[in-house]
Amino acid sequence: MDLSLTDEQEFLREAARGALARVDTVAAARAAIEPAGSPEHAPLPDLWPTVVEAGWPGLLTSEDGGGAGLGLYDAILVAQEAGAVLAPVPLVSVLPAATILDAAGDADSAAAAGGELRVAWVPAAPPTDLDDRWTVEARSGVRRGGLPTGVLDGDQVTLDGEVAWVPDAPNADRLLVIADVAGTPTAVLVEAGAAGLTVEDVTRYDATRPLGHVRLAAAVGRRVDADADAIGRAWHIAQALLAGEAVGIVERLLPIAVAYAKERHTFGRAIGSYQAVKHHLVEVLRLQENAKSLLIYAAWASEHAPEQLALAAAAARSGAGHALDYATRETISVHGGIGATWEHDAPLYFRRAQLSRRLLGGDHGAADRVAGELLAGVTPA
Amino acid sequence: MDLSLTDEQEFLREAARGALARVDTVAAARAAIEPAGSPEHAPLPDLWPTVVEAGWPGLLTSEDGGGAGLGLYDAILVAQEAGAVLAPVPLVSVLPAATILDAAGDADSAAAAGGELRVAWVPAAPPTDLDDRWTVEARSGVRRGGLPTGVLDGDQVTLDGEVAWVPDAPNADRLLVIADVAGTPTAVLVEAGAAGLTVEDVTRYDATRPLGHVRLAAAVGRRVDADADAIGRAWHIAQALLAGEAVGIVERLLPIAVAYAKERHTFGRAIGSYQAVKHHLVEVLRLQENAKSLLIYAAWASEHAPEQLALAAAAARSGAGHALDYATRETISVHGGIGATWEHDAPLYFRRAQLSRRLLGGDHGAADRVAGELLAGVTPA
Amino acid sequence: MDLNDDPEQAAYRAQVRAWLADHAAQAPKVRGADAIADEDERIEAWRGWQAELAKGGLCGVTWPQEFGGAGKGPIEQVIVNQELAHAGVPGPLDFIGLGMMGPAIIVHGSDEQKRRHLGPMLHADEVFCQLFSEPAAGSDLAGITTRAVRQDDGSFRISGQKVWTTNAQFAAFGVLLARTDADVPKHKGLTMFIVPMDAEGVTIRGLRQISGEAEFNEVFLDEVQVGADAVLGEVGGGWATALTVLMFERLSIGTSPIGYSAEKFAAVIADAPGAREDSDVRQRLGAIGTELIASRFAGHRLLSDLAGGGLPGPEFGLGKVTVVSAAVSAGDLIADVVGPEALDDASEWAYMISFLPGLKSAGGTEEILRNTIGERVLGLPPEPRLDKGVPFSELKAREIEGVA
Amino acid sequence: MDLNDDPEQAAYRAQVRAWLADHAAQAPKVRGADAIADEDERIEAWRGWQAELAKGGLCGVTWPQEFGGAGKGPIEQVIVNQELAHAGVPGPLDFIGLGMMGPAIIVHGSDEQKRRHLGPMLHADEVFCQLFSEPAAGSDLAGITTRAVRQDDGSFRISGQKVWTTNAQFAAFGVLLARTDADVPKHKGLTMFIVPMDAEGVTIRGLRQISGEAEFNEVFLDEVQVGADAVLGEVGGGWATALTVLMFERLSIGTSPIGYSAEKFAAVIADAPGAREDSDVRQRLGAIGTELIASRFAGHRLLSDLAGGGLPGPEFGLGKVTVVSAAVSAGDLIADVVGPEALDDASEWAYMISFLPGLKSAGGTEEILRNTIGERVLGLPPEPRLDKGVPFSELKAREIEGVA
Repeated sequence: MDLSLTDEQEFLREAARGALARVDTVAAARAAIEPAGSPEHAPLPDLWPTVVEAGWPGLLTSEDGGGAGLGLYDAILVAQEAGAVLAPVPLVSVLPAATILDAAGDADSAAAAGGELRVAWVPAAPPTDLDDRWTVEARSGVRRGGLPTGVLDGDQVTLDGEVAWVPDAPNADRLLVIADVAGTPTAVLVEAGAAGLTVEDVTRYDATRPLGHVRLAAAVGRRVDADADAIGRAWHIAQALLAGEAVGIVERLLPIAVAYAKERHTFGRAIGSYQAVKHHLVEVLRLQENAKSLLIYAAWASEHAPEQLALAAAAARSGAGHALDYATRETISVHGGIGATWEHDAPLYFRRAQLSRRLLGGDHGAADRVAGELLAGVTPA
Repeated sequence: MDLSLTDEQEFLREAARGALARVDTVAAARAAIEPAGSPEHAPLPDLWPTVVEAGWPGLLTSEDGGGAGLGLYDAILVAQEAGAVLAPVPLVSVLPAATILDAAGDADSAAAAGGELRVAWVPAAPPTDLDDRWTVEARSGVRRGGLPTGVLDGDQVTLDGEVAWVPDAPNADRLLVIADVAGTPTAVLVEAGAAGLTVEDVTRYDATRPLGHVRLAAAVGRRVDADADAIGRAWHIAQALLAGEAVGIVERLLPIAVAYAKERHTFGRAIGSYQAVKHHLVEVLRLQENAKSLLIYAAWASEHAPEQLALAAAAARSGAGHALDYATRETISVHGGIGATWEHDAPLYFRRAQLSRRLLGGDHGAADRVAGELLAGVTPA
Repeated sequence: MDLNDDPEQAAYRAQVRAWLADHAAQAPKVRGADAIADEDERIEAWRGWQAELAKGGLCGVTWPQEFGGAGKGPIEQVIVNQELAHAGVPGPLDFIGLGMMGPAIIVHGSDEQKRRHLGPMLHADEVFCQLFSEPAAGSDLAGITTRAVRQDDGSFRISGQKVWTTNAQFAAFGVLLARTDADVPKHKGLTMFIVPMDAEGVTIRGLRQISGEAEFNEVFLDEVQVGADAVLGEVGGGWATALTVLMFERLSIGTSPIGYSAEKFAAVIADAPGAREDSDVRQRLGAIGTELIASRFAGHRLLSDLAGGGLPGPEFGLGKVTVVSAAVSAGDLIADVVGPEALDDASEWAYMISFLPGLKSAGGTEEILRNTIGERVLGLPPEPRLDKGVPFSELKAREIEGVA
Repeated sequence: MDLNDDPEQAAYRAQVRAWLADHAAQAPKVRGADAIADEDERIEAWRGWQAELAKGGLCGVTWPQEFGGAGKGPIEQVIVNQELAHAGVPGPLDFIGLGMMGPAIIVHGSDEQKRRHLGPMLHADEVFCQLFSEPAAGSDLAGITTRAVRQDDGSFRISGQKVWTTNAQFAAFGVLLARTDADVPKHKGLTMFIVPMDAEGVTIRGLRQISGEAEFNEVFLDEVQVGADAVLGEVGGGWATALTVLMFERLSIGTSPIGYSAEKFAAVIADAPGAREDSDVRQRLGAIGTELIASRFAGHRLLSDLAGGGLPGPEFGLGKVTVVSAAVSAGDLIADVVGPEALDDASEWAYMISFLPGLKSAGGTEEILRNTIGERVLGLPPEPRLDKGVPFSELKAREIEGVA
């Protein structure tokens, strides 16, 4: 039994930290949400070259598929580093896409893994114990949408439908759409400029996470030969990566809040000596450590127990999402109001937490899937 | 605007407190849950004569109907006193029954109001915004049961069906069953010894609340001429009375917990000086005061805004139930373990809280009805 | 049990309603999507509206008549608040001046101060702000470090920094708490001043929140000179004056209408596909509704107490905890149900979701409140105080050494 | 990342499993509905089973071989725990002796104490209990008032009261913390003793819980005489000995299997009509499952650390907070879903629902743990201590006066 990081993993993490330190991404996140036209506004820096240079698009792609052939935990480590500094890198979008292309042995796998093609995955969730449909994000409401439909002709698929709130859709070269083709979930690669495809930029609240509503009206794409397992696995991987980002943020915020609680005095004592502050910061630690344990479970399941991946990834998302929500609020609270002001970084993390909580099925959807897997009798390791 | 107690209400409350002080009801509650046959066991004292003497069965019955013609707040005041000392008095059972008999101008109204007849109401909940059935408690699960069915012949109704967890059913002279007679909710009075009626004693966990499963197999009763409004009102009154009992307990426990937190020292300080203890006790106070406000709303709605009674009574039940749950746990917690031992009173109140939370639709059912009424557009005063 | 007005109150309500019916058309739009966009224009229009309200007797309802008030009680203030809400028009611009600063001047001010300030405040010719909170003092008002040094000519020079100041950007005066003596224990040695906001050395800076809006200001004071007649109350008696202000603040919060309503939240939920049938959504809405309705009736209870001659105790602050927590939960629920669209700037919910975390925590508000209520209402023992009886100057030195 | 045994561990596991396969049939039923009903009979059968386990090398796994142990590490202890659970047989009767008291004797005991006690403890001939907690001291072990007065002949007379004592009713010895000097500050002046539970002056009384079962005992000591050779460690060095015990306790908790499983809770929910389709039930089950699964993998992380030579820090106690809180929530959920039947004595859930509130709060456990972790792990400053350096006798006097 050894869950410690390997030397390679330590190196990967350090390298990621170094690559992301070249730009002050937190400052960039703030400047990007300033009103366009104001002197403080600046568009987000384009970190895609950094992503490509670091080899992240191909992290999970097999060596045969043109990638590095690493494990989910490696990708999670990178996601933690990216989350910690709010780096605008589309891991939750390109990595799931790459795994599908790799599983399919697709001709474009190597280009996606190498970053020559920026392929955004259009998220589709596998069925649950209660709902036997594959589903996609709706624009609003608690009812999820059905997959876009596809009609197959040779290798070509004609697509109709809509998927809301797709990460990185506005910046992608291609979209990897999951469509219902005669009752089978089917991956379809569509060029960004294809006729019948529109991507409405709906980036909201946190500029570091570009979002688009994807509409398909007789848009034509190319079929990718991935099976339902590979397509479902992409969903779970995305959940685990979101969880990784969240944990990275919590690990960044806790020391900041602790330091402030030590130096800030009120009524003659450091505020961190008061139980109301101390116990809440310990709660952040508890949630953080639980979330880290769940990241390990997700990564372990991905490698050793694929039948548990849905449970593990959903639990990681649910636990890390809760930790992130709690930690961002607590950071604001410990700072006694100053933490809610624009100059402080805490609001930027709060915005990230609020938005992330509602993407890709939402934290609540993840908790629901945890329940569903347990009710269906899946036994965690 | 005057929400203070009238002199009559002060008197009623004092009288209730005095009447209930004649027996050590808390000690009796403990002795009654000792295993039968053990030397510590003693059956519950019969407080029905006290109830009758005090005139409580007829509190809500009009003077024409043989009662005192008081308002819901008066009944709530008595419920608070009864709750505070865990008195085994069946207010949530006989008062709703009495209001139905009174509304019907029934011949037995005066006898019920005077306590010569102990009539236990067999609870039935009115429809919600989502479920247009009248429903009753099921033995288990989150799906509520349908009403017993009734076939009318003259004044006689032949009943079939089951209602689980009926308060005071084991002790009643008559049961007031709500049955579905040709699609209309209909109140039917059944003798305790009637053929086809069985009452299974299922008193659980808290001996002061006798419970029975009521089974009707071609049992014959007499129709009571109450309309659906009166029958629904009985449900809401019962919710408000449960809320009153709960508030009575919370008001009893908070000073006990506060006193202990003042006298008990650890690490050289009274534990009540620690924020972890202090802030939680203030939370008990907050929940208590909110619940008291909601009792006032329920009583006010009952008198002045019947269209808001469902919302008000459900909110009172929901708020007071939450306060009770929190307060009983916090009392145990403040006492640092001693509060969980048999000799302490806190476990008896905890048992009452745990059981009450699951009766008459449950605290969760009440919260659901609050949501339903708000979603249906009811506007609280 | 009676929620209704007595005859005298009913008559007053009818009179207020009649006045508003005649004048509502003049009221500017100051909030929401159709508010006047330009801030200066909006403030000017609002100023005019307050002057109009004052003419109608709807400002300074509880002020004595000799100072231009209506000489009524808090119930009548509530009736005015209710009728303003009912008419859908804004209240006065300077709720801080009318509700807190004016009453404090009435209690502690010199005759000259009353003469000079109350009239212009009432008519919004001169708006007031409150300069108490400081970045370093947080929730501990007695720990403030802004200092006022008496000059040989009897005037004072004030230097320091204030924060969380509402309305500073257009206020004419601020009521400021400063330390005039650092060598006595920290509750002593404080003095209250009335400071012109356009005095030399005053700098005002907007403090933007998560939403991007500047809800509050920072105010910097650099050797600001004020005369001896700027002292409100006694030199060294600032703490007592501050307590008066806080008491009026409590009353003011208690009698203000609640800003968040269960019905409004329910209406959004009802519109989101699938939400109404979702039992988790219903449980959450039910809990939020229960709390908000409770807080509404807590307000009625307070009024009943006021009518009976009582004054709100510190426990009344729990009502604010209830409302803010319920609104935070409602924001969570709405964004969960509506989705990311609820976070868009154009959404009416993004502002609430962004604003509340700061409101909830500014100055450790909720924790301090729970301490106060635990001690004053429940009678629980206080935390051990390390700063009792220690001169302020020494206390700061200890803190810097990290041994306090 | 590897959850699997290394070859050496795998070999050990195979050996343990083989032994258990041969002996499982002899194991008594000690828990659940088919447990041996009579308590005395049950304890005797369990005692015999521990002796059997000891023969097989499955007791005292981490004890040095010279004291009859297996001389292995904590990982092997976990392997034994896992295999016991896997075989569905109970572990040793005296988990307190084997896990904490024995190791403390090994560290602090005299040669004679080791010789006298370790063997009988290992084979359950003599069960041990822990006599630390007191009604008045609560979570503050250093505040204990049980006093041991040295007699002229060197023996001690011990008087006082202990509480929350598991297994006292059938223990042969208790390891007891007493105050031997009240005139020094309270962490000093403590001494640890090994006390025969059948000594004159020892009275044991069951402490019934909400469930009606006696989970714990009170132990009264009235002038109980023990020889100088009963001192464990140094006279006046009891605090250090106690810390050793607490460290072993932490390790023991950390390596024990978790008692509550998400699967088992889910199975009940799945059986309750309508529950599976209810989104509120699912959210609650999802949250509970998330926490319990996290705690399971936190256990794996601990083992990985142990394998790497680490020792569990205080933050590991958070795992217990997680499990207890999740189990409390699960009890709530199950009773909500199953209904009052879940509260019946015959239900497997009533016991859990009744037992946990006491467990959660006994001695302010969770609050103290959060303090400790906040201070030791996060490095937050401690609460101001009013009792530091003050002689214990004076501290008690202050407390009685209510000025402490």
